[in-house]
Amino acid sequence: MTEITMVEAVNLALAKAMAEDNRVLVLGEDVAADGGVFRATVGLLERFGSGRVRDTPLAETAIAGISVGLAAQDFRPVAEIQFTGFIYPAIDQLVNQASRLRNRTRGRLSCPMVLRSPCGGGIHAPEHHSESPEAMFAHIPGLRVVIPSSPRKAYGLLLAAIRDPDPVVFLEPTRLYRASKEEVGDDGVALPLDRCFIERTGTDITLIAWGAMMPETLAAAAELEEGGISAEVIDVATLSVLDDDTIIRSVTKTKRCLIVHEAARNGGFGGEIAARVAEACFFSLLAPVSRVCGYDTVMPLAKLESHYIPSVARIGKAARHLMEYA
Amino acid sequence: MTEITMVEAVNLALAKAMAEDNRVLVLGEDVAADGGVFRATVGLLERFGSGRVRDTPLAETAIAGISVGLAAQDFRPVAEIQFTGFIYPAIDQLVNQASRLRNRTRGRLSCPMVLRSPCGGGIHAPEHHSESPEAMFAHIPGLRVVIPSSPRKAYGLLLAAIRDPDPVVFLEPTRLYRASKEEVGDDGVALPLDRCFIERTGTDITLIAWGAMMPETLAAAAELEEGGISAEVIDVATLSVLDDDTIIRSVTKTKRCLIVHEAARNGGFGGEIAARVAEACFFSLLAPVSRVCGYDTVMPLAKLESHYIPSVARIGKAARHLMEYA
Amino acid sequence: MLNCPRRGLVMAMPSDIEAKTRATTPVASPMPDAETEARRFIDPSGKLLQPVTKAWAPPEQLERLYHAMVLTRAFDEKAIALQHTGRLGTYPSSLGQEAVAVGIAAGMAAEDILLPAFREHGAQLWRGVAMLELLLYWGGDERGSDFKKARVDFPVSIPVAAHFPHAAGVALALRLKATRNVAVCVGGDGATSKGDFYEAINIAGAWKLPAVFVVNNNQWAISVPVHAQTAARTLAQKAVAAGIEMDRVDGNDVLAVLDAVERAAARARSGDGPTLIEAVTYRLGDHTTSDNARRYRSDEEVSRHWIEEPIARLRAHLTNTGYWTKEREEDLHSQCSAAVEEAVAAYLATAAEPPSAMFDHLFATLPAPLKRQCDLATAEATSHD
Amino acid sequence: MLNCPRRGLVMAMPSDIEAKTRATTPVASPMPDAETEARRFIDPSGKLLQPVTKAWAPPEQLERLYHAMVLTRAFDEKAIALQHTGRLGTYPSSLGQEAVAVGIAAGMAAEDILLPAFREHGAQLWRGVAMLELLLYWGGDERGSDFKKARVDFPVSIPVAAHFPHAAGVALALRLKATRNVAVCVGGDGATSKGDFYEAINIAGAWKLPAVFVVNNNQWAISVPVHAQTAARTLAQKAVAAGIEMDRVDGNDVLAVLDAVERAAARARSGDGPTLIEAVTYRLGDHTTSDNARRYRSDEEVSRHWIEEPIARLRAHLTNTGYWTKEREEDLHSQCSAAVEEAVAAYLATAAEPPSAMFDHLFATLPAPLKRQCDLATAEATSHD
Ligand SMILES: Cc1ncc(C[n+]2csc(CCOP(=O)(O)OP(=O)(O)O)c2C)c(N)n1
Ligand SMILES: Cc1ncc(C[n+]2csc(CCOP(=O)(O)OP(=O)(O)O)c2C)c(N)n1
Ligand SMILES: [Mg+2]
Ligand SMILES: [Mg+2]
Repeated sequence: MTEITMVEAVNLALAKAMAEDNRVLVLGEDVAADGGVFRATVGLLERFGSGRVRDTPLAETAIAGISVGLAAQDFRPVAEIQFTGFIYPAIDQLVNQASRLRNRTRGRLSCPMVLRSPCGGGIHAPEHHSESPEAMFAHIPGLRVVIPSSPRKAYGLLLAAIRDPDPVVFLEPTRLYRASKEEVGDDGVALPLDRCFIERTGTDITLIAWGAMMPETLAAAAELEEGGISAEVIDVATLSVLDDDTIIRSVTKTKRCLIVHEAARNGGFGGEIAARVAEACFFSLLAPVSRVCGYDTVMPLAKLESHYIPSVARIGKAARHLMEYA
Repeated sequence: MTEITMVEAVNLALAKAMAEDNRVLVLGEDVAADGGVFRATVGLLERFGSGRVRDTPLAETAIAGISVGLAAQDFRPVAEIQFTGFIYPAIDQLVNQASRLRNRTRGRLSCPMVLRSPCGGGIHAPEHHSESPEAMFAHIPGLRVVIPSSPRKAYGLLLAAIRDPDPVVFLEPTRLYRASKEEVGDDGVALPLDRCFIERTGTDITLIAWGAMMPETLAAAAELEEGGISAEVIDVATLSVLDDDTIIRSVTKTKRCLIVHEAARNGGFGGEIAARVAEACFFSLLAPVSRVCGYDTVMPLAKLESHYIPSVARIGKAARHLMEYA
Repeated sequence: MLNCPRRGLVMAMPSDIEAKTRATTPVASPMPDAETEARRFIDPSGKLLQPVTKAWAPPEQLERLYHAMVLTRAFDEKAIALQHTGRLGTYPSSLGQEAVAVGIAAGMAAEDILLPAFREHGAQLWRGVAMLELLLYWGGDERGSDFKKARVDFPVSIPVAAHFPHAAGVALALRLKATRNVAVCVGGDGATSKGDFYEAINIAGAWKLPAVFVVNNNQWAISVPVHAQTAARTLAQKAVAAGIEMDRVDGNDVLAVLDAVERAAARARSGDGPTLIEAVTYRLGDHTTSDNARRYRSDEEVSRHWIEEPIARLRAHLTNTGYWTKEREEDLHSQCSAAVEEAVAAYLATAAEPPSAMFDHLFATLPAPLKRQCDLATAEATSHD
Repeated sequence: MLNCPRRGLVMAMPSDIEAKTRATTPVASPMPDAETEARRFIDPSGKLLQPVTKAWAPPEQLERLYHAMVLTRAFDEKAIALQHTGRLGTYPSSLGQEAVAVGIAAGMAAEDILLPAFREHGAQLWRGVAMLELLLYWGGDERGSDFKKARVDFPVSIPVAAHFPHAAGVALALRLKATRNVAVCVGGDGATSKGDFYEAINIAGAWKLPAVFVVNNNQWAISVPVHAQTAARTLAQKAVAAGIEMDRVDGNDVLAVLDAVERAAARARSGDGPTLIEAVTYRLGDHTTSDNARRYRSDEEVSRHWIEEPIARLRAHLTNTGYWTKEREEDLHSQCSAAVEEAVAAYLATAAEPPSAMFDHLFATLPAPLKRQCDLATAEATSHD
């Protein structure tokens, strides 16, 4: 087993899924000859041929819509939207079509498709290349929303998403694509889509994050430990359908909860988690459930993005503030 | 002053805005000759002419996009999306364009447009005609989201939205269009977009709702009063930018909070409000902040929709449950 | 000015060149008028203008088409009546457009896949969708889209044109499965203004997919007439943007529609790619039961189009040939209304699903947190009913 | 089979009819080959093929165009160098496509409004956008879109084709204001696959708006060649779907581009509606500085297209006419690089905005709750810097 990056893990999972099930197809802009602008699909064309690995014309609505058609015909399309900033034209297909096909036909047709898309900021990308709209997708009933935070998670969760009989939006934080390496066994073992992952156990406070905010959150936890604060860290991973049991169990134990995400705070998915935790842990909480998020303004261009994205310092400070209660 | 319905109030506000400012234009599908499928724009074509009242081809992305172009040129487009179920193709223009134009040009261009759209269920409409996606819009920085709950609110808030120098999504609950009448003076007086409205004062619990859930929520409050429970009722009206001060002041006083909305609970805007209230009122709350919402499933077709939409009974029961605390 | 040879290599004068350029600049609608005329087999008086293909020439075959159109109209009438008496939801009648729907379905093979808009009741019925199912759907019950036959056809698409990309996806699937089947997708004239329509036909063209796109040009999109939708002289010519085949037929002539679909499907089956068919017809009724078309069009215009309507036309032809009789006509009508009444009775006798049905088909397996909501919904219903 | 007159009114036999139908069924690409050829004024060797309009014929005028293209290329080269050394963000070079950008801008009136994609640096510079502003934008600073000149031009559109509807809106505004100005919108070949592109040109056609849509067909959309985008033989013919005028020009010939834009703008000004112009050129460089085009196309293909590139061509022409000299060429280059260096120096000397700038232009007036966040952002920045 060699150490690989997250984007390599995505590639490995795609190859594995295509090898094990010939209904799995890969489509999107520049996914074939080019191997994807992030190289996530490199080698797939050569290995699986142009029937199963397809460059689409530049049309995101159609990419999602074609996937619905393929999925209804029992294929397993894994479509790529080149950046999450360009996924918005596909939302209509996700809300009105993909997420509802099974329900509206009472199970006669279904929609086992995956829409992969690189998300988030921090790589000094151009305008519209640093979006974090996961909350929009998490609000769509019938759709699963998954965000990996490491090579191993990317591999296992993507396999699970592809094998899942229902539609999944799979958001891959670009900041993590090559941020670190990890040993990933190409064993075809999926990770579950129905639970959150406890990344670090602790007793004083629960830090909840996902995707690209995991490294900062874990770093903050390490720093807090130096200050004598024991933080439990949860990687939500599957935002929807949310495993609030794991979260609530943790906060019931630690009695404090801080949620971290990069997306704008207002209407972000942190609000949903905070609401559930505050309700379920009402009698355990020693401090208010708090959030460290992107500000409620447009994600700035590169020069200011570091001020927008929650930093280790901001997370640490917020956590220490919560420790001052009771 | 005669009593008018909410849809008549919308029409009155449109006419007033067009009469006072010739930069105001109305466009959308069937808004001109037909006067709108709900008659919201009836008479405007005759009064203001085909230059300012325009039937568009059937293209929601373009309806939003054209409005951006018009607004950047200093017009005040008020575009209609015929039903909120068809607004999704316009989301790209809202997220990437309308809400950002001022920011991305550092104020050089701006986008004073209004996108009106009939929303919500309860009128036994066909599939895709009963959507409540306000949470998606509320998460978009730079965009205001307004939902009226009565003829007077519709008149005053729509005038404010049209006069506002920035983009506004204005969602009109179809269930309320003709549900009741109210005296509305055509005085051109706008209602503020920066505050929530206290519809009823009370001391035991704060009920928070908006749009089509206001009648049910007020009915629940009346029922609770009979049972000796004094409920304060807040109509949020402007979801974004949210006036949480009014909400927090109320809950600090009543010490209990129940949020009601028709949209699916998971990722709904109730989560955001609950999170803010639970954090800000941590030391006042006697009971957990709770929510009565649509279920996390697809809005059903007519035969089951009454089971989906929160009822007076569900609201009352949840409120009484909160009264059992402390 | 023609004698001004000094300007270097210029062989002609500016004015000449300008004239030439004007001449060679392709104009908006490249089709000569003759070609914008819609193809037809039977004219409004019932006169046959072209021979019918062998398969459809026998009068029994024509009768099948006639029967299907009459049944569709009978169903429509009843559905409107049910809506008016509060027993059905908003309903889009297909009055006057029966030939488009029936022609499409009759031109398809059983194994082809239909992706209808919302006005192709006649096509759905031909394909085996039950009248009971149609009533359930338009009555607000999702079970109406769980077709017992036509199991892989798509349900109706209320969002205009959103199903066009599905058709491209289905067509790609059919190709990848190495079948010879095709996807047949139907939209209105209004649908041709929407981005997903173009994205879909363009991709289908780029990939030479076995898809047939049919535009039911009934000349109105609610209150917007087709000439306000587009400056294109025909809707068929939208195909040029996608580089695909086009056809334009009289949509009040069921034979013309089915012929166009058969030809397009044959091309698609043999790998020659997609076709866009424009079927020119007229919406004789209101847009739906919620609409009042008198607000935006004249009675005179509507009357004028009654002359062209498809059922009278085929009846005239069948009568002219001596095959059809008044007796048969009456039989057919009682047969159709009996079938409709039977379906209506079954519909009215169908109880709504329990609230838990809201969750039954959300996911293949309902996740635990949603199971709790489902139980809650059931409990609420019991406690407040 | 021709003598088979029994079949009622049939005048010709099935096979005949079929052949006829085939002949009259309009085919996908209705333009004869002659018309798919792109118009040009100057060929790759610099030979003038048609006389230039009076306004542009004087060598000083041609020099202006030449200057603008050389400056654009100098700017591009420097921008790439800055990116390679970490001092600029991802940058899309316009190498080889300078004639499209400069031709578009030169064909516009100052009061017209430009809605560019992201590869029209040359057009923006001509319109008065400062090199400093371009550098700020591509360096990650929003102030780069706060043009001091060209105040009502649109900023670049990174989301492909999303600005086409804006152009329709701007054009409608210009019409409603009773000006004679036009909106000029530019997109790539890839943009012609996107729904908003079609929706916009269709509406512009339906409303006869004063808009000019230009497609920079540089034959690649990142790694996807134009023949994989669409089965349409030309991109100009997309206009047929919208019923609007089309034109197709050699995009390596700045005179052809500007002529097409001038004609289209003139038509638009006089109320004759929009035009879709396809300018056929080639992307000689990588898609952006993040791309490596060798992964998907051959060096040989690229070399082949260097022969057609627009700057050498105009230089050859200017040299042929005796106007241009080696000295002037050298002067021009030093002038351009001085201008570029000056802008770069100003760019590198520009400090980033404070974090509070994230909030300054979110709304006309910052709502109180956001004011609190703004203060927080400022405080955070001070405490951790
Ligand atoms: C995307 C979308 N926008 C708006 C509507 C509302 N609507 C329903 S039908 C219709 C007109 C459709 O016209 P056309 O495509 O010509 O079909 P027809 O109704 O004439 O059969 C409109 C605007 C919709 N269903 N979908
Ligand atoms: C809607 C959208 N999808 C995807 C992208 C990513 N992307 C940036 S440029 C590009 C290719 C554009 O090709 P073309 O329109 O031909 O313009 P060119 O780059 O050749 O100038 C893509 C796919 C984008 N910017 N916008
Ligand atoms: Mg129609
Ligand atoms: Mg290109």
